[in-house]
Amino acid sequence: MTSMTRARRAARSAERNRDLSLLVAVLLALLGAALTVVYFMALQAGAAPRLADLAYERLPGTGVQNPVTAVLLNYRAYDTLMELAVLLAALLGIWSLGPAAPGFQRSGAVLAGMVSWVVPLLIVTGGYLLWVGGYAPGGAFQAGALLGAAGVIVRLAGDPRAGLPGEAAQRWLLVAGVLVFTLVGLGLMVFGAGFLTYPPKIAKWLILAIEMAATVAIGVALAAAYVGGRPPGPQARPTAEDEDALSATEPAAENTPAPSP
Amino acid sequence: MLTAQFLYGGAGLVLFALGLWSFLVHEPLLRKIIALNITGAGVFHVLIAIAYRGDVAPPDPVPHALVLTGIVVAVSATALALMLGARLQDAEEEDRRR
Amino acid sequence: MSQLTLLIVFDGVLLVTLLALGFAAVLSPEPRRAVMLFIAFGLWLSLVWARLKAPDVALAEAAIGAGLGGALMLAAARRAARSSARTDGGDET
Amino acid sequence: MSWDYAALLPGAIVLSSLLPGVFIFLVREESHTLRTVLNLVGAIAKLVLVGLMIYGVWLGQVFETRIAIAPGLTLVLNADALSVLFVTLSTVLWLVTTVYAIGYLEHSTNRSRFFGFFSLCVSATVGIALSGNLLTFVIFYEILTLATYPLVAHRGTPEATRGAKIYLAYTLSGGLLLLVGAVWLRTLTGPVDFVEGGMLGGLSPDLHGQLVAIFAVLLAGLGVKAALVPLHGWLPQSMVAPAPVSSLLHAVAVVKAGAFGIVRVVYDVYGVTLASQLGLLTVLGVLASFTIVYGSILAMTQDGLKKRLAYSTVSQVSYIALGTSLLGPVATVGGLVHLVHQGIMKITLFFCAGNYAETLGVANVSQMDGVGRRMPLTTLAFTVGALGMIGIPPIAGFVSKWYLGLGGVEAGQHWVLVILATSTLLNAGYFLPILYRAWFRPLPASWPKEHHFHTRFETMGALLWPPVITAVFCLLAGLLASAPFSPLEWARLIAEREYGL
Amino acid sequence: MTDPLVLCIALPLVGAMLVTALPRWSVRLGIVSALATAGAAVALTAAVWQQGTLHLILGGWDAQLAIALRADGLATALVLMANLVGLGISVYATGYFHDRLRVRSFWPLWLLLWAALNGLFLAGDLFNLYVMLELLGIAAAALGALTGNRDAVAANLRYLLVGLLGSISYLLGVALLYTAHGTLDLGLLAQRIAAAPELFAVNAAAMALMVAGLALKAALFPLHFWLPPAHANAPAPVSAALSALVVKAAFYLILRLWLDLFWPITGMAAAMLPALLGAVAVLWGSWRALRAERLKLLAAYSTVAQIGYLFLFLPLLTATPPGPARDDLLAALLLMAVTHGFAKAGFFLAAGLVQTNAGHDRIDDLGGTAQRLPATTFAIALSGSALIGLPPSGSFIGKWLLMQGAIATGQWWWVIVVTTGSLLASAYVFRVLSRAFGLEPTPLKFITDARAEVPALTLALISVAVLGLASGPLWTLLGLSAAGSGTGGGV
Repeated sequence: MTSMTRARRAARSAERNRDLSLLVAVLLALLGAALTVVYFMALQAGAAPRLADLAYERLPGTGVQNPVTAVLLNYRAYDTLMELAVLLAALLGIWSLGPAAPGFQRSGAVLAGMVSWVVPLLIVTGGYLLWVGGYAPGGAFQAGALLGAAGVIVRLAGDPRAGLPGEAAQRWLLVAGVLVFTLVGLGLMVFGAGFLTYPPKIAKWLILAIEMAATVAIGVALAAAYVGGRPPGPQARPTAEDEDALSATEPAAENTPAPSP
Repeated sequence: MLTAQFLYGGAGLVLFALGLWSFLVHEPLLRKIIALNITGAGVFHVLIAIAYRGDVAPPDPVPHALVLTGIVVAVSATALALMLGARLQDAEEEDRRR
Repeated sequence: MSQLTLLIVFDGVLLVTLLALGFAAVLSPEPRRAVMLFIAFGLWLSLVWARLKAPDVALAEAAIGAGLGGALMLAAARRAARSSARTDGGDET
Repeated sequence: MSWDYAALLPGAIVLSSLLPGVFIFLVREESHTLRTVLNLVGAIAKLVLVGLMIYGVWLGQVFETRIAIAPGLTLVLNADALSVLFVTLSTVLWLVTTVYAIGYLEHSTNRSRFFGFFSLCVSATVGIALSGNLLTFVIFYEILTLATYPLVAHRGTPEATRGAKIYLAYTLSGGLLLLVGAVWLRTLTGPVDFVEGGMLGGLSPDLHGQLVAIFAVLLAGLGVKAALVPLHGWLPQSMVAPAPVSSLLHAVAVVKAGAFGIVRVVYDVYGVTLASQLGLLTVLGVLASFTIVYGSILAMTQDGLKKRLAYSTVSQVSYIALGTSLLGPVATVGGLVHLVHQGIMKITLFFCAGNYAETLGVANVSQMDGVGRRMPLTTLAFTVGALGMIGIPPIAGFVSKWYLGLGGVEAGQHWVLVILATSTLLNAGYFLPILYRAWFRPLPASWPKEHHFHTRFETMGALLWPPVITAVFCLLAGLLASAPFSPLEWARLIAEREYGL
Repeated sequence: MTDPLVLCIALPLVGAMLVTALPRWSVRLGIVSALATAGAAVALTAAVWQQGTLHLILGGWDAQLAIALRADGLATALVLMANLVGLGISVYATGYFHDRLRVRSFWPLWLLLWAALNGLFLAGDLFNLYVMLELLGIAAAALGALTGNRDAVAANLRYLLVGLLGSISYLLGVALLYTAHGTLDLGLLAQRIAAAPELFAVNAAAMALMVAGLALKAALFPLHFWLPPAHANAPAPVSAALSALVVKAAFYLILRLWLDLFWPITGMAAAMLPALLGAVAVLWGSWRALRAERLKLLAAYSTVAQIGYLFLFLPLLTATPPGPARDDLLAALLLMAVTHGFAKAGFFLAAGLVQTNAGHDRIDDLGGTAQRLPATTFAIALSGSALIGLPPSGSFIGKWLLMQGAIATGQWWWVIVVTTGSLLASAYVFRVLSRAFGLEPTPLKFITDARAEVPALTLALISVAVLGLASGPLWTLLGLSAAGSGTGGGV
């Protein structure tokens, strides 16, 4: 009987939900239509070349030939720096939630066999994309993504650490992107060029250095995000139970005799 | 060129509204996250559309860079949200076991 | 003229497919299926962006948005499926 | 901003109790001596500074401290004749009350907190007294509320908590109304400085409607603290506080702050002429008269001694408002002098009530049979205060009533005499039975809760001498009413200035 | 050559990297970074004080192509507030977290959050603001979930999703503006919007998208639903940062867009809507705070109300012609925001102490804290009176000027909202304090804990004494004429 009432209630609430979602759909359709009209007006506003011409005009002084890379690592390098920080923040957030779940069962021979040639291929392609990013499609993000993908495959193949090094090394690799980026920027500022203002002569090499660090950081961060928790290491507590017991008592348990419940 | 911009951009707006709708009406976390990603993709699509300047002129690289940044931001947020969801699931299961 | 028409048809197919994938991903209640559709949507999106002369972004979307984002979501879907199986079992006993 | 002596003195008077107060918070509970020293140093320093200021004002010096707290919003502390009157009253009584409180709280807990807020409280009161504009007044008025709250709640019992809550609800609402009125007025006139003779006289008649409304808001705000009926409900409830706090609330600080505010608004903001033109004085007079009679009637029905005194305060403080509401310098003198006289008389009565409670455990009128023989000095002081309240010459209260009556006649408002007569009869009705019991009824077999102090007097010295001293003040204020620097002479000086005589 | 503008952002960023890489040293490195960052903020304030608005185009490119940093009075005042509060939170945190893993999780995220805050306040570019918003939102949600318990994780997951939605809406607005005007630089965009009245619909739509997205992050009623659980369940130092700073950052951005970018197109009707919602927020937030069972939940609802006050200024600013009166309003708005920052941080830190020492924060069972935790209770009282707006707190002056503006522009109904809100605020603050004087022993022993109490007290004191008695410098910092709408007011 209870299951019947539950079912009836569920049905009724589903009905209500359907009405609600229909209403929301109608409203959003109106919003979409209005936005489309506005978008059309915006397109016709005559701002047409926008920043495109200027971006191409200044390209020779950026140290790279790929205009997108120029925007990412020169014109708007500051955005990219903060974006690396976003990725890092997300990963640190993931780590703060507890240790990684144990890996999957060791996969079959097919996957293992695949790993042995796919992973090197991904890494080499990543390196290639990083290198060509200066003048053709590619760059740190794409390269980093491939490194990350390599990590995912390694983890799928049964390595719980996704091929990443120990926690201490991992931490340094993770911060490499932002750290190199910021230090280059600050160094330029100290030497009088201004924060993230590359002198055209060495721009290419500075950008390459930043991109290399960023590639590693992105790759490690993405792979570590896929691992999904703090890497098991010597400092970390071994089991999930410990962690939960800990979180349940904070902050009440700190240095006071807990009163009776 | 304007037609293409409008057409593709309009599709982006449709995706935006679609994702928003799904975010508002669907309860499960995974669906909400997919919805958010589609909403974001819609906005990115608008940016890519306005960067397009026809077959002859090269596209505006600035929106491209913005979208690249946006993609990384989106995947970071997705990863964190999914892990928070997983932690929540664990906690709920624990509560139920008690 | 015919070339233009062809182009418009081409664009139309691209966009309609994109929107269809988007709708399908959003409307699918089954997690694993939804994620698969989302990955397909992301890959198709990168195709569209390549058409719009944005190869850098297309690469990134394919690798990061569809690829890694999809992988993360798949893992989550798997976890959700496992957990729901467990709780269902718990309810029955 | 010139930092010379004249510009520093008003600020220094406020700080002379504020700084010791801050340090007292940090004093450990056991350091009784250090705390007492800090208390007394602050109280005496303030007295000396006020003495210097009175001398300076008498010589015609101008004292003014100005601090810009924001562009256009300036904290002004200055000394005009009216502020000197109130500042002197509160400073002298604070010293006496501090001595009394040190004795009263001898063995209680949390004394550092108590005396810290006690000092803050008197700092706020002198701040109110010295305020040179409405903004400053509002600021100190609110600080006074905050500083007295922990004092009322001090004991921590459920009744104390409840009383403090009621007190706070009333006074914070009142403060908010005052704030709204002050802001509203400011949008019409710019900064509202207190100017003898008023500062709104030049305003266009179109604004008179708004001025009436603003007066109503301000009066409602001030009336809460001044315990005008029907805004008096907090006063009896806050009787749960320790006796020194009651003294402070009733005689020195809170109630006085409200009455003083009404005086300020009528004389130095609106100007008595404009206030009379707008018909505001009539409203105030009616309210005050009603409060006087109503408070007295309720006082008669109370058996608790402190409650009876509380309702007596409700009634007596409205004499000040009544004096303010009558157009004419004589009534003004009556109202202003009562500000002082009511203070010293009522504080005497509260000290005595505290003594009865502490020494004998007597808290109700019905238990007071024969206390005169057990505690003659205290009861003598009580008698002086009570007779003064009734208005028996030559005690201070008589002077106030005399001038109020004369002022009523001068203003052509003869009904004032009726009010005064009624009130006097009622006063006698609730005080004389107490005196009769105290002096003429036989001693009971035992007292409800008797304490024996190791002293040759009827009670501890720190409890005994403060009421005796203030009782002497009551007599002196009456006997030497026409001596220079007496409250009466000073009130006359203020009245002359307000009416431009 | 070093530029404090850059250092304010770069120093916490480098600090975050170091504490991430060297987790063993996280407390020491974290405190050093906090001190250095706060120092940079002070240096920035000094520079703006002397030179006026600072402007820096990064990368040495044309203004439109590159990203600009900009520090005007408004931004600088908020940066200074955020960094002083941040320093207080940092010192407090050294004593608050004891578990090693939690320490290591806290510091890098907290420094990243700090960098995002400074970056957001100082940004002069719409897309850069988007990135900062995301960094802020992700770091904030991660920090909020740090306790790992179910409620905290659930609340902060919701916060993260809602924040993402807000950011996406904001980004669509940015995309529309870029489409129509071809630039992302705030200054240039402001000129182009002013010069193109025919694009009203586009600008208005962009504004609606951006402001709605940000209002979600600023928890403007009825978009506040995510805030109370998220802020109430976070660890105390994080709650302080979230309530005092993060929400404020979203509001700052709304204000920035409203005043700098969309001023030509915002009429009275546009200003009235957020103000009405703000008014409801004041009443509803205060009411819920009054009904809250837990101290931290009370503080969180109070944030909803306090944010509401800030929105009341919009129609007043719209209705007041440029001049001293409008300058006063602007300064009062800033003063209220800054005061709330200090006061709410102090309140949450003190509430955290109560929670740690008493073992819970149920208001009804908190009798006697005045005896056992005197300094903490005093901090609650001080910051509480700043929340009410009692003198001499900064919010007293803020409310004074707010009411003055309301009466002067004939919008007297806001006065009713402000007074009712203040009464409700007194009720909820004194509901806590009246328990504090009770005789029950809570906690069981007398406690003083200088490292944790000093920051709480200092922040509370700043909100009351410093901001209330010497707020003049804010006007100078904003570069406004010292107003004094009348005679004899000024010095």
